Amino acid sequence: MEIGSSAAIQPPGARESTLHPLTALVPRATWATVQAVFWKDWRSEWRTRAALNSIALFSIASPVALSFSVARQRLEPETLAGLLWTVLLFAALVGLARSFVKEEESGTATLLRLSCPPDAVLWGKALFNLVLLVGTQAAAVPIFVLLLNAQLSRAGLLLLVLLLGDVGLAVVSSLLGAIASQARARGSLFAAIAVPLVLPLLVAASTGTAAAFGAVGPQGDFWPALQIMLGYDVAVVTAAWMLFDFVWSA
Amino acid sequence: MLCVRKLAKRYGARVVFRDVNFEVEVGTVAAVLGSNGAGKSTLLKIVAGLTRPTSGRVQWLPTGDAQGALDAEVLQWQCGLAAPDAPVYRELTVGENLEFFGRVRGVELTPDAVLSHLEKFSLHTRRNDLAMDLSSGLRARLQLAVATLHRAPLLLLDEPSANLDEAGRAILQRVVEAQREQGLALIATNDPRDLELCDERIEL
Amino acid sequence: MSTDLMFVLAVAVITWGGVFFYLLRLERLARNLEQQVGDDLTPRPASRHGKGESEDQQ
Amino acid sequence: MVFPFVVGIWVTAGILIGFAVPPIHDGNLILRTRQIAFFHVPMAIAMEVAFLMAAWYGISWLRTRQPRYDALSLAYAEVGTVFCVIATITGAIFARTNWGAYWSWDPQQVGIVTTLLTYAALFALRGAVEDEDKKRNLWAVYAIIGLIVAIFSTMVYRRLLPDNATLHPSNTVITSDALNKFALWFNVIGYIMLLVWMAKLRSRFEMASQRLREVQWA
Repeated sequence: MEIGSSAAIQPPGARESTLHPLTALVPRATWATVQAVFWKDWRSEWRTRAALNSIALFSIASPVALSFSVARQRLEPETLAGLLWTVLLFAALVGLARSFVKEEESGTATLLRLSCPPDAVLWGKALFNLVLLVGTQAAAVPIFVLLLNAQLSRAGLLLLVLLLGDVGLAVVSSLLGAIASQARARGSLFAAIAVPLVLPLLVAASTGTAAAFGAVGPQGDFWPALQIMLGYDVAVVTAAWMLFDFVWSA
Repeated sequence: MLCVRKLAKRYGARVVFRDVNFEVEVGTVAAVLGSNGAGKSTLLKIVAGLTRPTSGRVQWLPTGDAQGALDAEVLQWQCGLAAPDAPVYRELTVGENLEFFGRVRGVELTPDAVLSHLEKFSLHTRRNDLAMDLSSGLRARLQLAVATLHRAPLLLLDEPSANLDEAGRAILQRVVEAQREQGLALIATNDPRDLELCDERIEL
Repeated sequence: MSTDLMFVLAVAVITWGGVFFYLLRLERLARNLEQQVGDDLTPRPASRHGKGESEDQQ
Repeated sequence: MVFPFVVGIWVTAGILIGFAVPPIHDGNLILRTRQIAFFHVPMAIAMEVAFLMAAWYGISWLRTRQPRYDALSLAYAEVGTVFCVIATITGAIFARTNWGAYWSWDPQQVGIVTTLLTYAALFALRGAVEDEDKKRNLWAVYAIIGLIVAIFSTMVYRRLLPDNATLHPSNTVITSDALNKFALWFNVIGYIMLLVWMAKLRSRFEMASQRLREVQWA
């Protein structure tokens, strides 16, 4: 009997010829492998909804809770922006380490390490986290704006800030999720190691969002904030790309 | 030829094993023997490049001499592994698991190819069932199916017959026979029946 | 220089002196420890049993 | 064996010089407790050097996998954290005597708190991983990315806030008269030497304790 699929990499044949070209078989991350990881995470998330539920619950419930406590007050744009990003950050912290933590907890990380190019794991999961963030924010941000009576004077700017912030959050949380998932006390450790690293992003995003909510004066100048966020994203993407192999492999 | 030299592993102060040496030729199936806790699983993980040894080295010598020797990082991609602590994705179906592991290995599988591969493991009727709904014996077969998907020159089986019934053992036997043709296999086991499949013994 | 300033200076010098002599003591301690377990800042010979490539390679 | 004594004499001389130089003017203001500046600023610079070295030895570990580089990385991070705490406290005292409040969320203070949080997380991470090599890998990766973000966050606040937002004198001591400048740089060199001495010492203890574990093993 011949074990192995008909579409396998090598044709069957003499021992020497099947064994020799091994060096060429080190897999590289391709768009197809990144997609494979993404869809795998997407399917299993869709069937369990563990991360989605916690992120969505958090990012939708907190604006509601906030609106109860500050309903009578007229909030400054800067305050609103700070509140929005605090909510979004904590929503990200409860859910984004999930995909790596699940791999380690269920033991599937072993086969994934053995079969999948490391870069594909990183970018597949970063893409998944990005989609998760964008998806939940599509619901949470409008609720926030409505319930807290934010004046949305620059909607395009808000979208841009959200997108830049989400890219940074998704990449950082993938790298740090991979780190935290291999340690004890995974969940709490993830928050502890992620918060200091996303603070610069958070500050820049709040400033940009304040401008989108109509802040004037020095706080209304949003270009420095956008530049910083873009720079941060480029920095973390590069760092993650270069360092992930050391985190993931033995 | 798989060549293991002076291999040692410890976790902190706990020594798993020290000074393990062996060679396994292509076309050979070797049994890794040892009492519980002797480090059989750890040895397989080190050979697969999943765990770094404290000292020593694992090499793949394709022609028997040191020319073209592969180190552990390359060797990792030549392994197929089926182990109780290396499960497949529970939330994916049997077919999706195969497709996923094929795709990340660079093997694009048609639905027919998936089906014909599953038939060899008598899993084709359970193709659309979630892996978490399978019995432990069927899940062991699925792990074998994933491990052999990409024709690994090096097949690593950890306690392969633990949950298998008679039909499953027959499948295992065919897998091992086929592996002789395309490479070599290491089987970590305590089951005397598994020894019948093996040509060599490695005592830990 | 005022008396206050002299006082602060004295405190600073005394504190630093304490730290310095403590560090000197640690230095001696480290040397003793290294002599007992083998000098570890120089790479040890690879021939010793059970010590292999992964920790000794240059 | 000469080096510790050089450090000892140098730092002592640095303290004496710091008390001997004439007062500093920040604009029209005469800075009070200016002697702290000759302690605080070198500490802060030495702290930056320490975190740079921690990341550098982290990279060395990832490239060569020699445990002594990891021990050095750990040592520099630890000593750097101690220096960071000292710089924070002396900075707060200085802020109190000159500007009336220990803490005012000045950009400089936000930066140093972020740095402290980062290194606290780094030590938490090291404590939470069991496998030795894994521990060192994760440590090195986080030390590197932590340094990148720390550099980043020092730039962030300055660019986001208006120019007059910080009270922290940025160039006062450095651009004042030659005597003060000399006193400052003399102390910077002294505390960097102290840093190197302490870190080397700490890494020797780390290596010795590792060796003890191995002796137990063999």
